[in-house]
Order: sequence, then structure tokens, then C-alpha cells
Amino acid sequence: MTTALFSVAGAVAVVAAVVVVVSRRIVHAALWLVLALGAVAGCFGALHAEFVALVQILVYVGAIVVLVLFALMLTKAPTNPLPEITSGRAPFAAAVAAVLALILGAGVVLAFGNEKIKPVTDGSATAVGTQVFKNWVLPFEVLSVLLLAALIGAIALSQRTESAQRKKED
Amino acid sequence: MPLVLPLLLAVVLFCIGVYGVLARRNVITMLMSFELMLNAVNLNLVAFDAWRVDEATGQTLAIFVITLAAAEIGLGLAIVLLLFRGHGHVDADAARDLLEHEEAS
Amino acid sequence: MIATVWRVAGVGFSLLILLFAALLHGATPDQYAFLNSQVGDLTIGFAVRNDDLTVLLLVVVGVIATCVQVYSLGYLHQRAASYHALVTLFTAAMVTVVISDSLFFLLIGWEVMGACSYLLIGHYWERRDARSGAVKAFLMTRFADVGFLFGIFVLGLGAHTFRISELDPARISPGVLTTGTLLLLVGVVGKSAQVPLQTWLPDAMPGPSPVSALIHAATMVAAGVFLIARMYNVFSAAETTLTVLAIIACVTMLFAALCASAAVEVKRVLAWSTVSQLAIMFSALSLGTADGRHAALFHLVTHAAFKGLLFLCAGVLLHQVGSAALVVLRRYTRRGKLRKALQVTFLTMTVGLAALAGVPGFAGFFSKDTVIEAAWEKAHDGSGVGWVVLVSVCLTAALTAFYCLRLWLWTFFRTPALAGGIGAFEDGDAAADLDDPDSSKLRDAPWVMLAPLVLLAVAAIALGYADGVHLNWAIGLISTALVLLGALPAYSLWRRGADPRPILLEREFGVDPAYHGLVVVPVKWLAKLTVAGDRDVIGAYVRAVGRTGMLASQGLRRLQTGNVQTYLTAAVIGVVALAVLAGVIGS
Amino acid sequence: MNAILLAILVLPLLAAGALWSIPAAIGDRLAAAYGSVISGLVLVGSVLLWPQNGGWFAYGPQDAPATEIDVAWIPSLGVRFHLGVDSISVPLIVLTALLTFLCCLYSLKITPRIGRTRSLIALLLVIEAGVIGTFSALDLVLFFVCFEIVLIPMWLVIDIWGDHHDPAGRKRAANTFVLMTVFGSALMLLGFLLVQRVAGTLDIVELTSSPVAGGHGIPLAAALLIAIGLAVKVPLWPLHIWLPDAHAKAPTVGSVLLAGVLLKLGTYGMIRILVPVLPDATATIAPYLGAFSTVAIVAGSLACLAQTDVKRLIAYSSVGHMGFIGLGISTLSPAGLRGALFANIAHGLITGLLFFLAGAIKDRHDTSDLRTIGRALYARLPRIAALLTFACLASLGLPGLAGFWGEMLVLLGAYHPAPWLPRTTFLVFMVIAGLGTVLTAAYFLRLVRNLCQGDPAENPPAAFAVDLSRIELVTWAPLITLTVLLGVWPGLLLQQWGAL
Amino acid sequence: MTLTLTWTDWQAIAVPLVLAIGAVAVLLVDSFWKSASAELRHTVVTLLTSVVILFGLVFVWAHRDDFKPAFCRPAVEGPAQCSLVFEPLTAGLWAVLLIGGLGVVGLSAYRLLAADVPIGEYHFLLLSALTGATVLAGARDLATLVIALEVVSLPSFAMVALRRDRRGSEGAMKAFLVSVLSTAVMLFGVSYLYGVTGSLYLSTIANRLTGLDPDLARVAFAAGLFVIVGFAFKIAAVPFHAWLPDTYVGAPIEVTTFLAVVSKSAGVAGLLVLVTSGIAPTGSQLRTAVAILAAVTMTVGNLAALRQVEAVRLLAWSSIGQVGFLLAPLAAGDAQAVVGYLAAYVVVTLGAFGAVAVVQRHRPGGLLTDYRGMVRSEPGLAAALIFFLVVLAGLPPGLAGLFTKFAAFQAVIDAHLGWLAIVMAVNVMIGLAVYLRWVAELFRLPADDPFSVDIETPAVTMISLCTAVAAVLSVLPSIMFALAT
Repeated sequence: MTTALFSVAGAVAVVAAVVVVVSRRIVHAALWLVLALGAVAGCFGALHAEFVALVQILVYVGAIVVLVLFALMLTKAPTNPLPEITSGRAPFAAAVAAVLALILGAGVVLAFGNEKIKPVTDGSATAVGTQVFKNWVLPFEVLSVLLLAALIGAIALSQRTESAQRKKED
Repeated sequence: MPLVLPLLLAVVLFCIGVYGVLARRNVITMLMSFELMLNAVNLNLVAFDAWRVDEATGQTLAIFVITLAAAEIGLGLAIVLLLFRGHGHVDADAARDLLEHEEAS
Repeated sequence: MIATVWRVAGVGFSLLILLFAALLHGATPDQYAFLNSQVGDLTIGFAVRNDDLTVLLLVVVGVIATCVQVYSLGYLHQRAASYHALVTLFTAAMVTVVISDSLFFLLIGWEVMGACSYLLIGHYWERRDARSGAVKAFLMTRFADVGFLFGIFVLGLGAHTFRISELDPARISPGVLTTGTLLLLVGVVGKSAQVPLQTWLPDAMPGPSPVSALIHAATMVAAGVFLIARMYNVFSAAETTLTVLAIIACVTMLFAALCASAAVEVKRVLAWSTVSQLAIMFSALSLGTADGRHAALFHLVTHAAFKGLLFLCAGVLLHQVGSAALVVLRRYTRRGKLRKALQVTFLTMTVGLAALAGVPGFAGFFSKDTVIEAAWEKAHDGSGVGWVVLVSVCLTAALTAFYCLRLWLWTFFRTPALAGGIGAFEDGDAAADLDDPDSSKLRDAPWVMLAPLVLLAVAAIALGYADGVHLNWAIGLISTALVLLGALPAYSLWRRGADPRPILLEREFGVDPAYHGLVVVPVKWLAKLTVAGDRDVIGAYVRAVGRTGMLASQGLRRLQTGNVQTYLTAAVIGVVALAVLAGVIGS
Repeated sequence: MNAILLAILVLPLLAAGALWSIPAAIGDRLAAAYGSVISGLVLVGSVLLWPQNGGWFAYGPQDAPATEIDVAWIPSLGVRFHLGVDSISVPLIVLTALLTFLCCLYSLKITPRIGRTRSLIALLLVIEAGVIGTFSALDLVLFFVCFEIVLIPMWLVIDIWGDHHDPAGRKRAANTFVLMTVFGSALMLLGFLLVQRVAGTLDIVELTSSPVAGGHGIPLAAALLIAIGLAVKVPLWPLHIWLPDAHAKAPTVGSVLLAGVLLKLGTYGMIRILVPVLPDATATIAPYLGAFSTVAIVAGSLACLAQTDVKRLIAYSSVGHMGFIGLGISTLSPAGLRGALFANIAHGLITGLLFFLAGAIKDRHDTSDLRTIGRALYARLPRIAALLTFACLASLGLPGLAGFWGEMLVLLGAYHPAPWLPRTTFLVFMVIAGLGTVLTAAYFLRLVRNLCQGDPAENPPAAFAVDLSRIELVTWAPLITLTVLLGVWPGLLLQQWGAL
Repeated sequence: MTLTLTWTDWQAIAVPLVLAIGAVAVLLVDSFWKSASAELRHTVVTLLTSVVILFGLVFVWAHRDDFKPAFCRPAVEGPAQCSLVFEPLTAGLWAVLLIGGLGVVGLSAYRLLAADVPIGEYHFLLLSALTGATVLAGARDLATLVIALEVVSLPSFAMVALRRDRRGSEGAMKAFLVSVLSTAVMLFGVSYLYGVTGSLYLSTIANRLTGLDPDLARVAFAAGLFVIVGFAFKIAAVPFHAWLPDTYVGAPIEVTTFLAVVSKSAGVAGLLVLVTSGIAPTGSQLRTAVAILAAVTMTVGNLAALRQVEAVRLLAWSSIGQVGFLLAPLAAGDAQAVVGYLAAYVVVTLGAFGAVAVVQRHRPGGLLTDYRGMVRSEPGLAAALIFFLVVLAGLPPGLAGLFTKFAAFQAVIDAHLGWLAIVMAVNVMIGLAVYLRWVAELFRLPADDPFSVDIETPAVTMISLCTAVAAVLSVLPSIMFALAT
């Protein structure tokens, strides 16, 4: 049951991801990204990591993609297809990605080919919360510094410089 | 469920992300590809967590990674906007102001 | 001012040598070592000794040096300071050789002589022949000295001492003895201009004549004879070496005498005669007997007197006439102008040539007879070496008489066959012989130059009797006959105004061009090759490294495209490559 | 004594610092006078060290150097600040101090055209300190550090004060010099570290008393690396390629110090470190070292025969002479090693003199090209030409002058090498080296013939050509005196190394 | 589910905590004190930042010999698993990082920092990054390590673009993209390491890595490689270096200094922790990989620097070369040599960038030829700069550089990496050629218009301090090597 669910979600994720990176319309790509991320969240659910799946939907779909769309808007990204979304590098990039996939895939299959995941349901928020506050206090705190720094940094960068402001006023 | 299933999915997603990063010119699309790669990471973490029957260490790290991604994308988009303000576009491979000058001699 | 100081110092020093010799005369033989230091288990340092040989050579050196220094006062005015200083140093170096009891001390004198001769031969450095003659003299003797040095090593390590007086042939293994003496012989051959290292001595003639006198009579070349005499116990124990020495000596004496017969310049004739006479001394030494040594030293002394005399006479000719070439001198022979103007010179030179030729009654006659006698005795004992020496010396005696008379006649006398004489020495300008040069200013040299001549002329006669006359009449007769045998053809050729010089002899057997082709040219070629190798091979590698670095730098700059996606691609490829590479290296 | 040793090391450094810290406006003359005083003091100090030193500790029965300073420096790396002198280092220290002193004295009147004498003097003092440090270092790393100290100052000396006709050339020469030497010394450092890995210490005294045994494997690798590193400095053929350019382009005082002192660092290192610390491995590489040295003798001489630049010629002659020293070391015999040590000093004196003379000739003609200078120097500059002839004779190893004894002992050593070396091979080296001396004579005579002799009519004197000046006489007199003194009394030095 | 922090925990995180609090305080002071003049505000901010960092230094000095494991839990097997360990090595790394930070603060004093950089945000970001750096150096689990690395990186990129101009944004963009990719790669590696070993704690991972079956070991190797590569991006090891020159040139020079000093040191510190106490035990193939990285990095960095004509770009490439030298002892696992090298590198890089900043403020071209004749016109500055360059080259009189290189050689030789030692020897030569070009320019006389200005007092102070410290380290190099023991 979970396997089937996982397979479906996974297939959707892969298809959506491929569209994200090949779509000629950037806004479409962003929307397909929503689908891909949602599908991954589905996969999490199938693996009984419901809390992670929830956070994934909340943070990614709810926040990150919205941010991206805003950015697209602000950078006046054209909604119509672009003539040149990829450069001549694309085939080469594809080859590199394929080789990497082959190496990694082979390694993974060789290493974990016989392992099975037993369906256990401990993906509760309680377990994760316990972990965070019992064993992972330090990274959690550091993460808060990171968020703050990133926030302030983003704000600082988004402010107009005084000279630019003056130029605008002129 | 075989463990390789999520792992292979992660590999595929990761490599799609790599392809996107290397091939797409638009910085925002590149950022989206990064998100795909990070999702692959999370998939791995959750899968291993489920396999290990652990104390949800993997899931915890996955949560951290999601947060980290949010921070990254926030700052990244700020930089992208700044780039757009300066250059008028957001093409990664067209921003080449900093290319060094040829030696005079 | 400085020149005067050096002049006085020079004369004073040579007189000092004589005084020193007088003081040492009769003293008991003794040695004294000083400034020694240990190197490993070897002692390296200096030592002096005195014995009869030292005193004898000191006298010879002192007399000749005094004559030369005094003579030079009148002879030389250009750059006199350095000249007298060098002559003094030259003499001092010979004295070092003579008094030394340490092989290294001896070597110092030995090579300083070489250096001084180089500088003195090159005294007229404006002249091309002087420059090249000087270089040649130094390089050939230097080459020989390397052998000498190795000889010192072999003998010194073989006997575990570098003291001459401590070299005991009985304590040295025969092989080492032979090797060592042969190597020393190389040095001797070079220094005394024996075959095959003979070519430098005739070419050293552009030097000032007094220097030639010094080199040929008392220092430099005589040092070779002295050395073998000094180390006679060692040499006489090495049979092979003596045989080699005999062969070299016999070849040299004939070779040099033949060359002398064809030379057309007074000093060159004399130079070759020196080579020849030295070879006679060596042949006497090669007999390995006490008589032989005695004969050689006797000849050395008489030779010093008459050869010094002859070179000083040639110097007068050069000084007064301006040239010592037969072709020039001949022009002054009309009505005996030359011999009348330079009367003292003529007379003393006649004495000198007579002594050289071995005319009975003169010193050379007695000393040469001593050599022949020693050879005869050795030959009588059934020694092949003795026979060879005997025959060679006899032949040489005849040849010597031939070239002496030839020189004497062509220099001072007008050939009766005037017409036939034209073209005897000139190559192209036959009529030049008929020119009558302005000889009004031709007069004899000042007394400072003539006094040494007279002194040496007296010596060239008297020394023959100094040893006490104990003449073997048979040998005396034979040698007189040989002199006549040699003199007659010279006279008859001169009468006919002919001077046939076989091309082989005139070119001195082509040794010089051969050496040039075999040594000088390849060395020059190698030198060019080395420079090219440094520049185009070793240097090229170094430059290539530098250029590679620069090119690599340039290439890396190309990779820096400014395109961030190139960077990312390179990075991802780097990851894959690193994985593969580390896997390969690790396993 | 320790105080003196430390003083002669630190004084030049401090003095150089002080000289730099005063304004640039200080007169050239004053700077040179200052340098002369300082280096004179160092010279006095180094001479005072002379009588106090014991024998040659390296081969003595576990005796230590008489004068030594030993403090821990970097304990975690095993590096000590260990200085000490013995009879093989003191003569070299005195030579260094003497040449530096003479260079400073010379700069009183004669300086490179570009000026900036203050900095030049300061750099000379730094070089002096570095060289003295190398000669007195008893810790491998300290040796390495001092070995490197001289590089940048020397590089600057060549790069700034070098031949002003050829800026690109002098830059290239300076760079080649410094880069090759640095590469060599880096390899040497690797060798030192291998020694440390095997022996566990970097202290030369300890290493000498308990040397690293074994002639293959890591000791051999260490010996090879050290030998190559030092050979670059010596320089041994074919690593000599930096030398002719560096000498030809360097200013006079630079050439004098470079040839007189810096080259000795390499040979000193071989005698101080290679031979006693890695005896077995050194024996393994000795025949090769000897072979390359012999080639250096011949190749250096041959190259000299075809040179047209007087400074290059003298530079190449150094290759040949250093070849003799290398050969002496490779014989591992008492005579050979002493010969090498003696030749070190003699070469320093004679080549120093030669470079002073070449500099004098170059200054007077504004070129060092033989063809441009012309001939008949005897007529134009009789005294300088005479001194040049003297120096050439000394350099070609004329017995009775200092150059002879070193070469003689080296050849003697080659005739009788250490018993564990192949004797026949060394006999061949001896013969070739002996012929090399003839070639040496040949090129020096060629130099004299092409430069000093000649027809004065065809080579008119230049208007400004002044013969020997007083400062030149004063500067060169000590070198000449010592050359003669050591020539007639080699025991002066040989006795120092006598007690085995 | 109780959050309990012991006294040891508090002590161990005291420094990062104070830094973080200081960061916020600085931001608040700047934001809510708009009335003050720019100079006063800048000075107060600088002082506040310095005090915070100085506190860290004092703390480190006071506890230099302590061993404080923090955020621990008992492990199933082996020793306790801790997230952060304060030990002598940590103290040494923190000292280096904090000194670097302090130096950057000093070089960013009033009138030195570009006027269009907002000072509150600048110092906030600087302190945040420093917080991350300190945590990174003490981190002993992969989660902390990764997040701390991000805390170092993200503020740095923000700082690069803080001038909000074309060049800065381009530089930031390049650095950011590379960094994000590296984070993704590293996290991918972390996820596999977790999968293979089931733990994120370095000590546990190290335990479990031994005795894996070959298939898993292969995955573990790839994972470890990914993690190392993540750090290699941050420290700009070749071939992950290409962003660095562009970013260095694009950023304000003070930020470039920060990147070269703090950011890079933090990366090295993290890698050191990772390699020595975690994923790459002695004999691991990963060390070989690091050695290869070291060889390639130093060669490429030095070679590329050989022909640069701009001062900053030359320093950028040479810093890549220096990282190669840092990686060499790291591959040998010699923490002492790494920390010593880092210390010398930090001090002289600070000084060199300080000197370059002085020149660049007056001659924006930034070409090497601008330095022509400086020994005569600005002898003090020139002498300092020459000293720094010589230390970087590792030649006397820069003994600090020489001995750190020596220690690196020693480490490599002791680890039997002969080939790497030879590569290093070659690179010593190339590196020297790089720096000598610059030194030659300084000495070249006469120049038509030699550089000569009144140098700002804080710059003089900072450069003098760096010179003094480098000189002391040259005379007493044992100080550097005592940092990590």
C-alpha cells in the first residue's frame, strides 16, 4: 500500500521536476515546482514522516514558492516562452547529471539493494520535537541565528542605498 | 517497501537538480533546482530514518534542512533582486563584469 | 725609479745566490723541514737541503742570472721594472727547485718558473708571436706538470713521504716506482722541451734574448735535468723509465739537431740546439750509472755557459742590428761589416759556437766526450740502451757541428758564390739580398752587455778543464772526426751559396700543425659545443620550465571565464573526477 | 666566546635594520662608512673566534664544538636554536666577514650607478648575517633558515643594482637564481625531514655522533635530496645554469659575495651535513657526485674558453672550481675533504679578487664584453691588468698561490679515496680533473691574451680610464696578501684541520 | 522533553552566544541611534564589536587548557556523543578566528570602510558569521557542522553585496550559487553518511566506519567525499575555486579581507574537525582525496597567480595556493601544523589586505604597477607589505611563514606522502615567483608618480599590529604551534 502510494508520488515528483528544469516558461516552472514539492511531501507521508511532510507543504509550498513568484514578478520575468532558457551547455549538463546519476544509483543499489523498510509509525511531531529539544538543541539554536542573519541580510540588501535614493529623487 | 526506492528517487531528483543548476541561465530557476536537490536530501534522510527505526534523527535533520533552505532562498532572492537592479537581468552567465583584464604586457 | 730599484734588486739577488753558494760550499749535506702540516697520515709542507748538487746548480744559476741581469741593464729599457722583477722571481723559483727537499716545494718553484717564463716570453705583448709563444709555453709545460703532480702522488703515497731525501726506492714497490717515475718524466719532458712536448721552446723565442739565455742555460729547461739528477737513486731503480728516457732523449737529440739545421733564425737555431743538447744530457742520465749522471751534470754546466753566451750574443745582434734572422743579418756581411762592427760579439759568439759544436779544446768538447765515454762504458757492458745512446750522441755531434758552422758562416761571412747565394733565404724578393743597408750606425753593444759575454766566453773555454782533464784519446779523436764530418758539408754548401732546407725539416716534422689539429681545434670545438649545450639544452630546459609556468598561468586565466555556470560545471566534474582518482590512488 | 658568536650574527642584522630606519637622505659615503665599521667589527669578532675553536668535531671522538649556543626554539617541531663553531666553520666565517668588509669599504668610493647605497649596504649586512648563521648553525632547520636568509637580499641586489644596460636580463637572472635556489633548498628541507623521521632529531651534533646508517632506502633518499639541494647552490653541473647570468648581471659587490661566499654554503653543507650525518648514503652517491663534479670541471672550463664576457667567464670558472671542491668532498678522504675546505677559502679570496677586477674593468668601460673593451689593457690600465694577470694565475692553481693547495689536495684525495669507494673510478676522475686544470690555464691565458695583451696602437686608451685607485688598492690588498700567504703557508689553514 | 543545559554547556557556548548577542546589540544600537553623527556611531559600533570579540579572546585565553564537552548524551557504544567540544584545538581555532575577526573590524573602522556600506548591518553580519565560525570549529556532529557552515557563509555573501552595487551583487551571486550547490552536495553526502552509520555524531561515525562491508564502505567513501567537497567549495580548493577571484574583486575590500581571513579559516577549521575526528581516520582514502585536492589547489592557485596584474586578484589566487598548503598537513591529519599555518596566514593576510586597502582607496585601479616605488615614497607601508608577502612566500625574514611551511612539510613527510612533499617543494618555488613580482614592483625606482598619501590612523595601527604580531611569530614560532596543543 505504502509502496504503491510512494511510487505514484515519486513518479509525479520526477515528472514535475523534469518539467521544472526544462520548461521554457519560468512561471510555469515555478508552478510545476509546487507540484514536485507536494509530491515529495506525499513521499514523506508514505514513509510515515507526516510531520516532515506537513512542514514541507507549509514551508515550501506556502512560503518559498510564494517568495519565488514574488521575485519573478519583481524581476519582470516574462511569462511567455523564452527563446533561450538554456545555453549550449544543456547537453553537456545533461551528460554530467546522467553520469552522476549512474554512479550514485549503482552505488546505492549495490549497498542497499536488499534492505527493506518496515512500516513503523513514529513520524509523529512528538518524536521530532523530543529529538530537537533533547539532542539537537545546539543546531536548533544556531539555525535561529542563521535565520535571523539571513533575514537581516536580505533586508539590508533590499534597502536602496542612500546614493541611489538620492538619484531617484533627482 | 524496498529501501532503494526512495533512495533512487532521491538520486534522480538530485541529478535533475544538478542538470537544472548547470543548464538554466535564469538565477531563479537555478534556485528552484537547488530546492529539488535539497528535497532529494530530505528524501534520503527520511528514508534512512524509516529504515533505521531510529529516534527520528533523520526527520529532525530534514526539518533543519527545510529551514536552512528557506533561509538560503530568502537571502538568495535578495541577491537576485540586487543583481536585477544592477544588471537589468537575472541571467547567471551574462554577469561577467568581474572578469579580469588582459595583462598589459 | 721603481725600475732602478728592481734593477738593483735583481743584480743583487743573483749575486746573493753566488754568495750563498759560496757559503754552502763544503758544508755537510743537511736537510731542514718547515711549515709542515698533517693531512690524514701524510705530511705536507716544505723542506730544503744542501749538498754538492745544490751548490753546483746554485753556482750555475747565480752566474747566469748575474750575467743576464747585468746584460739586461743595457739590453732592455721598456717596462724594465716588471722585467727585472720577473727575472728575479724566475731565478728565485729555480733556486727553490734547486734547494728543495720537498716535492711540493719543488713543484712550487717548478711551476712558478713556468709562470715567469710565460710572463717573460710575453714581455713584448704587443707582438702576436710573443703572445702565442707565451701561451703555448705555459700550456704545454702545465700539461706536463699535471703528470708531474700525479707522479708526486704516486711516489709520495708509495713511499709515504713527500721528502726527496726520504724517498727510498727499496721501500717502494716496483710497479709504483715505475709509474711514479714515468709520470715525473712527463713533467720533465714538458719542462725540458723533449719530444713530444718540444714545440713550445722554439716558439718561445720572441721573448727578450736575456730571458732566453736564462731559460735555456740555467733555469726552466735545466730544471728537468736537475730533477732527474736529484732523484737519480729513484730513477736508476726504475729500469723501464730509464729505457723510455733513453728513447725520448735519442729521438729528441736527432730531431732537434735536424730542425736546427733548417732553421733560418739565429735564436731558433739556438733553441733547437738547446733541445738537442738537453737530450744529450738526458741520454747520459738514462744510462743509469754514476758516470752518466756525472757526464750529464758536466754537460749541463758547460752548456749553461756556452748557451747563455750564445743567446746573449744573439741578443746583441737583435739589439744592435734589429733582427736575428739570417736573411737580415746577411745583408750586413758585405766586407765583413758585421763582424768588424761587432767585434767582441763576433769573437765571443765564435767561442760559443765552437763550444757547442764540440771543437776540441772548448768546454763542449770535453763534456760531450764524457757523455760518449759513459755511453761507451755502458754499451761495453752489453747494454742496448748504451749502444743506442752512443750512436745517437755521435750522430748528433756531427749534426751539431753542421748547424753551428752553418750558422757562423751565414751570419758573419759573405758567401763567395754571390749569385748562388741569392734566394738562399728569401722566398720571393731575390734582389733584396743586393740591398746594402745603412750600416753606418752599426756598432758594438755597451760594456754592460759585453762584459757578461766575455765572462761567459772565458767560461765556455775554461770549464772544460775545470773537471780535470782525463780525456779518452780514442773517443776524443772519433768525436773530432765527427765534428769535421759535420763541418765539411756546411762549409761546402756555404761556398756554393746554397742552403738546402728539406721541407720536412723546415716545417719541423709538422708536429705543431698536428697538435693544433688534434688538440687545439677539438678543444675549441668542444668549447663551442659546451656553450651551446648550456644555452640550448640545459638552459632550454630551465627556460622551458619558466615558459610552461607562464603558459599554464595563461591557460588557467582562460578557464576563468567569468561565467558562474562554467565554474559550477567544473566543480561537479571535479567531484566525479576526485571520486574516481581517489578510488584509483587508494586502491 | 658565545657572546662574540651571537654578536657577529646579530650585529649586522640590527645594523641593517637601523640603517633602513634612518631617512633615505643619508649620504652614500656615510652609509658605506657605517657599513664598513659594522662589518669591520664583525671581522674582528670572527677573528677573535679563531683560536678558541677546538678540532673538527664532526669526526672527533664525540667531542662537541667549543663555542656553542643551544636553546630550544620550537619544541613542538623539534627545532633548536643551536649555534656553534669549529675549525671548519671559523675560516669560512672569517672569509665572509672579510669579503663583506671589503665590499663595504669598496662602496665608500665605488658604487653601482643606480645609487641607493644605503639599501645596498644594509642588504650586504643581512647577507653577511645569513651566511655566518649558516656557517654556525648546528640545527638542520636553523641551517635551512639561514641558508634562505640570503636569498631575498641577493635577489634584490641583482635585481636593483644589476647591469643597468639590461633590465630584463638582470631581472631574469635574479629570478632564475632565487627560484632555482629555493627549489633546491625546498628539496634539501625534505631531505632534512627524512633524516628527522629516521633519526628523530634535527641536531647536527647529535646526528654527527650517531649518524644515520644505511646506504639505501630512506637515508639514500634523504642524502639525494640534500645533495641536490646543495648542488644547486654549489652549483654543480648541470644545475649551474643560474650562475653565469646571476654573476654577469650582478653588481661588483654582489658578484664578489655571491661567488666568494654564497657558493660556499653548498659545499659547506655537504661537508657539515651530508658526509657526517649520512655517511653510508653519501658513500653510495659519492661516485655520482664525483662524476658530476668532474664534468663540471671540464664543462666549466670549456665554457670559459668560448666566453666573450669577462664576468660570465669568471662566473663559469667558478663552476669549474666548485667542481674541484665537489670532487674533493666526494672522495670522502681526509685529503679530499681538506682540499675542499681549503679550496673553499682560496676560491673565495681569488674569485672575490677576480670579480673586483672584472668590476673595475667593467666600470671603466661601461661594458664587460671583451670585444667592446678591446685589448692591450697592459698599456691602458697597467696596474689593473697586472693584478688581473696575478689573479688569473692564482685562480688557475699556480703552486705558491692559494689556489693550488686546494686543487692539489682534491686530486690527492681522488688518487687515494676512502677505502669503500671505487678507486679506479676516482683515478679516472683524477686524470680528467688534472686535464681540467690545463683547460683552466688555457682559458685564463686566453683571457689575459685577449684582454691585457695586444697592440696598443689598435686599442687606444679611453679618456676616462684611470688606473688603480687608492680605494681599490686598499680593498684588494688583503685578498692579494692572503692569496700569497695561503699559497706559501697552507699550514695556516691545514693545521686547523690537522687533528683528526 | 525537557531542555536542560548544564554549566559546562553554557561555558562551551559562551563565546558564540556572546557573539550572537553582540550582533543583535550592534544592530539595535545602530538602528535606534540615528541621531548620532556617522563618525560617533561608527566608532561606537566598532568598539562594541571589538569588545565582544575581545571577550571571546579573553575567554579562550582563560580556558585554553580546558576540555569541555557540551550538549552531550550517553552513547549506546563508545564515548559520549557531543555536539560541541571545547578543547585546546578548539581554543586555538577560536583564537585564530577571533583574531581574524578583530582584525577585520579594525580594518573596517571609520573612514576605512566604504561609505555606502551600512555599518550596523555590516557589523551584525560580521558577528553572525563569527558566531557560525566559532560553532563550526567546535562542532562535533554533522548537523551542527552543516548549519554552522551556513551561518558563516550566508552573512558573508550578504556582506559581499552590502554596497548594493553592480560588482558587489555579481560577486555575491557567484559566491552564493556556488555555495548553495556545495551545501546541497554536502547535505547529500551527510544523508548517506547518516544512512550508512545511523548517526550524525562524528565520534560515532568514526567508530562505525571501520568494519563496514565493501559496498557500504564505497557509499561511505562517496558520502565523505561529498562532505569534504562541500567544505572544499567554501575554502575554494581547486576545482571548486573559480568563484573566489571574481567575488574577491567584486566585494568591498574589507569584506574581501573577511572572506580571506575568517570565512576561509572557518572552512579549514570545519574540515580539520571533520577529517581528524570524524569521517577520515588515518589511512582513509579520503585523506588521499584531500591530498590530491591539496596538490592541485596549490599548483593551480600559484600558477594562476603568476601573471595577475591586479593586487587583489593576485592575493585571491595566492590565497588559493595557500589553501593548498593548508590542506597538505590537513591530509596528514596534523592539527598542530594546520592551526599554526592558519595563524600565520590570518595575520599576514590581514596585513596584506590592509595595505592593499590603503592603496586601493587612493588608487582604485588596484594594479600592481600602482605600487611602484613605494619603498621610497611610503617606506613603512612598503616594508610591512614586503614582510607580509615574504611571510606568505615562506622565506626569511618571514620566518612565521617559513616555519608553518616547514611544519606542513614535516606533517606530510611523517604521513609518508612523499609525492605531495615534492609537489609542495615545486610550489614553494612558484609561490615565491608570484610574490617576488610584487616585491620587485615595490622596489622599482624611479616611478613617475610614486604612491604617497597620509595613511589613516586606524589603518596604520592595524598594519603595524599585524607586522608586530607576524614579527613576534617569526621570532618565536612556537606560539603558533602551541595554539592547538
